[in-house]
Amino acid sequence: MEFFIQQLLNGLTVGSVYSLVALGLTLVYGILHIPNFAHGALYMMGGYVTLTMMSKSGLPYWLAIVISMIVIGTLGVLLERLVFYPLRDAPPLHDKIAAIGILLFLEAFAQFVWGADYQTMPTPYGKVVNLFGLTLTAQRLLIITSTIAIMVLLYFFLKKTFIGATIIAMSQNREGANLVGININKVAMMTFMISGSLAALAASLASPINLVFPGMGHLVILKAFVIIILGGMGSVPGAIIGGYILGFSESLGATYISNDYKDIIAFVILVIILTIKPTGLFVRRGQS
Amino acid sequence: MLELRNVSVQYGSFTAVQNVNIHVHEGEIVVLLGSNGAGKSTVFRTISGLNKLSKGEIVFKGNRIDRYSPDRIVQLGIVQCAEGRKLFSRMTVYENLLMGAYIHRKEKEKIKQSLNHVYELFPILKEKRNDLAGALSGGQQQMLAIGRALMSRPKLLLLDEPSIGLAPLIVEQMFQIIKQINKEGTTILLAEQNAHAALHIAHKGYVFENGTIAVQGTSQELFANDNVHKAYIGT
Amino acid sequence: MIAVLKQKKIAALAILFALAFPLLIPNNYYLHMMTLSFIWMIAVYGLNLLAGYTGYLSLAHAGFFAIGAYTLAILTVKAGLNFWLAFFLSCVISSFIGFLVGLVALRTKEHFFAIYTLCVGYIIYLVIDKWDNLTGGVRGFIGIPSPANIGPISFQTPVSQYYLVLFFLLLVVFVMYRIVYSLTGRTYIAIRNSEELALTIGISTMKDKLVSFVLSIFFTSLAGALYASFIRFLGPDIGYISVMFDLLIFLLVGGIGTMSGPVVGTLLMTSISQQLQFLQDYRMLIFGPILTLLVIFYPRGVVGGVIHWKTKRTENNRDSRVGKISSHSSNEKQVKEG
Amino acid sequence: MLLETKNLTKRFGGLIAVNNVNFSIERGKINAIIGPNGAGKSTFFNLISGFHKPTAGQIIFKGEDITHLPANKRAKLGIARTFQTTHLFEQSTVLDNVIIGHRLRTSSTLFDAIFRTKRLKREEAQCKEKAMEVLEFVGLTDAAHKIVANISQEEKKRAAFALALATDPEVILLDEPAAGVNPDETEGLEELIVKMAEYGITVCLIEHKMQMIMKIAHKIMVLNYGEKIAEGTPEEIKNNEIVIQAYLGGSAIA
Repeated sequence: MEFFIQQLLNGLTVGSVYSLVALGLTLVYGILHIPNFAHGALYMMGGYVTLTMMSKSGLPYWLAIVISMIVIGTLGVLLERLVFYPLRDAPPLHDKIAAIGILLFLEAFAQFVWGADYQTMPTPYGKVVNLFGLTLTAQRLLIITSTIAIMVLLYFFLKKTFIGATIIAMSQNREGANLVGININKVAMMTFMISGSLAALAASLASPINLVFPGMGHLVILKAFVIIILGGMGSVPGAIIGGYILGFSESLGATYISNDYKDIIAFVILVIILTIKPTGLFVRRGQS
Repeated sequence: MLELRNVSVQYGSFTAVQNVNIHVHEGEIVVLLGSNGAGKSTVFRTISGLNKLSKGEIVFKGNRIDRYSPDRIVQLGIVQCAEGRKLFSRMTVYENLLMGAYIHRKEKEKIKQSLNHVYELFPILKEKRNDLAGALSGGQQQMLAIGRALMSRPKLLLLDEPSIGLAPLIVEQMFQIIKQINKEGTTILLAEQNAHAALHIAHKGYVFENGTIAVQGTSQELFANDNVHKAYIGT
Repeated sequence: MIAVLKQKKIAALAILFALAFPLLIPNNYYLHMMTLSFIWMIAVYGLNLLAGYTGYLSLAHAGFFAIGAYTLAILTVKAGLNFWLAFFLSCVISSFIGFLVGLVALRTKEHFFAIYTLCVGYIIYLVIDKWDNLTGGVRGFIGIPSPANIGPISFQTPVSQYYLVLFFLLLVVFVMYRIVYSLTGRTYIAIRNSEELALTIGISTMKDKLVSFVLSIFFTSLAGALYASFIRFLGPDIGYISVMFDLLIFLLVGGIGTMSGPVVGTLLMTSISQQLQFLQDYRMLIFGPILTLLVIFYPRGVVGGVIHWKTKRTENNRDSRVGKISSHSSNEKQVKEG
Repeated sequence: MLLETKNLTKRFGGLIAVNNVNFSIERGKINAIIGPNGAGKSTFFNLISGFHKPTAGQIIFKGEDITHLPANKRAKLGIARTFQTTHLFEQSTVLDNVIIGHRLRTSSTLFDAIFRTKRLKREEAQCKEKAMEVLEFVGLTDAAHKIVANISQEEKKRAAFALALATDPEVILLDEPAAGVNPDETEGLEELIVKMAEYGITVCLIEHKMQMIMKIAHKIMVLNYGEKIAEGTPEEIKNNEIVIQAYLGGSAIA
């Protein structure tokens, strides 16, 4: 039983990271209806920026994370302005390919600047904590708590503030939003800002447990896609719930099936979903 | 108040609207008549800045607005209640109305007043304020769309086919409400296929045909015009 | 008609040049690069059939390229099969796997299809990487034989290998040509245009999509098998996403949905790569932005652009000619419309 | 009768789009479906052509139950349709667009394409011939080699008709054939629709332009809120009180 709960906690950790990444992806999808294949590259860049801030500038962990969130958020905004905005009326094939181009560039860029090696990220929260008879590192606890905190913040932002509500409004009806006087370009930029920051945060939180390397975004982005297909493309709660479902499935799968194949679980889920429902689960009517 | 001068709009190689002149004075109800695809919606979209014009100019209160973005045009006081309603279907009625007041978002008291005003005009919206917009009936959605447009306190309200898809009783109600909105001081530009009902409340009208204005005149003149009668009222 | 004749002339010239290339430039290095380009072209044609004509952007094709290559390697080295039998089987096996994937994948559309195939591609890469008993994993797979002799013809020299690959390329182009300009090709284009409309005119879209998907994978895995026997060493990287992106870039630069786009795009991009060799692993620093800029500013690609320009010109000519002959009636019509 | 629906019902979630509709399309006639926007006309069309699966009820075509057949098989049986907005391939010629319409009557496969068999050549000629034939029928022979993007809206409508006709249909479903077309051009389309019926093709259409319907339809069904509220000849419909109230609007009574 204790072992089982331990696994649940692991699932919660992994799921938190997945949810953060999927949240950014789903927000952008909701606004622009494009699957941003470059989102994983933003995640990777987020890891590197935090790491660099800590190692080169000697900044403390938290400050480094904040800077990284700002930098990657701005990078997201740039992508929106320079790439996705000019492609807003292009056929659907185009923005996907453009996103792939960005992904290639950012990966090559990371490799060029930081090298291809795997790097570790130090954390001030390395010690082991005992909680109700369970052992876990403080870093894991941090991931869970800060993710939940961010999600609560995001919820209040989207639900309780005018500015946040514009994102929801625009994802439900772009022209409708424009016609009540919302500047949709600003909203799109803001969404990319949030999306990028969330990716940077996720990477910075996860990196002390995993590692930092140019390809670190690949698996994460693929899984984030599975999550938003699971939770409904464009749905915010769906991304959170989907993220945790995948996190739990993986940590349980790693224990009870095989650790080597835990990464396959996400794809098995995807195959099952799309076999049953080719348009993904929870597709809602009336979404334009 | 609003003037369209020689406006043409092009979709690719297709000219949707050609050389259109429209003049709306303060306090009027002006109706654009014409069948599906005659160019009425295109004119509306162009006034709102959703489409760019290829020729001509649009002047509102002495300023050229044809290069403005849609949100800026809303801020000037031109608000459109578009065809297809364009509601936020997974937000509640209340949230939809609130978004309508987006440009006044910092003035809480003003929002409250507008909200009460809209609830007075459409009591059903108050009753259903916590329902999702997507769950409303067609008529209620149309009311919500108009209510949302009113929340921004427009000087000029563009109504694109408010009677579309409504039961006859509600159509009549709708036109009464439009009249009332106008009496309270909002200038209205209306696009309609339901010529009969629209001409009853309008001061003057323009008849669209194939992207151009075929006939124009006061409501009485249009009523008396045989061609208009035949083509758009159908008896 | 004149345009078609002109096209045929250009094609004939290109083939002549390809045939004469080893004589014109007797340099083993260039020969090697040319052979490799031909292999990529075959793979790009595979992608083009699906993405360009049927309208489904698959991101799993590098995976199938790798399956073709590894199957050949395993069948020849581990199973000891006759080379040509193994060669044939590797294409068939890849196509069969493609068939199974297609059954699920083709039920999805647009974003879902792209995401799904991206995931399939990644699974293929993971399996190759992890299953080291069979594939050699990260250490790679060595000792793959070159193509076996066919009768008196041996394929040990670079020149003979060049002609072998050229033969397959021409075969693929020929088959592509036949398909595209047939009722089958028209069916694919109808599906790309609008699947809904295709259904209402009685096209069994699922069946046609599946055939085009499997055939497209057949071509790509054929390229993979050729690659294995030409390079004779394989690493899991050939199934990696970056290879997928190479194929995409080649196709896009040349012109997606055009007959000669894959040739033009591949030649152009591989020769640019040659110039940028000093960049090595960082060539994506240049290629990534090229891909993005291309999609934004010139999505038709080189060949697509030329075709567009030509049709516009002939259309204009036709209009002015028609205008002269029947200017009266067209004037009348204009009056009516105005 | 050629096609018949029995208690046809379609629900989307809680919304009933089509409610218990019994309707028959009479052979060789022009059958029209009218009703206010949102009355369920398009859903009804989608049910007949196989794009939606009915929640309940049956669709019978020439005595055969086709309720569960997919759209492409219905097309083979002889049910063709057009869409409100034309889905033509804009970058290709009119002729090239229409040729594919006869594909369903051919049987050549990938094998035939690769080896360019006699069958393929024969069938290609057959498709081309059919395309020219239907283009002539709809009056687009002169525009056959024009790029679709450069022809007028009305010509596009005609091209869409031609594409549907190329499938050799027994019944053709026209979804708002005259939408977005000028009054004088509408007359041309009217003539074309009448010509189709005279030629022996059964027509069923949805349309908003009442004048046109009243002029050419032999039989009209009126839908309102998903239910059939009336059925009859144009004369009968014109004088039906329920219809006047529901469709022509309150103002018509006054």
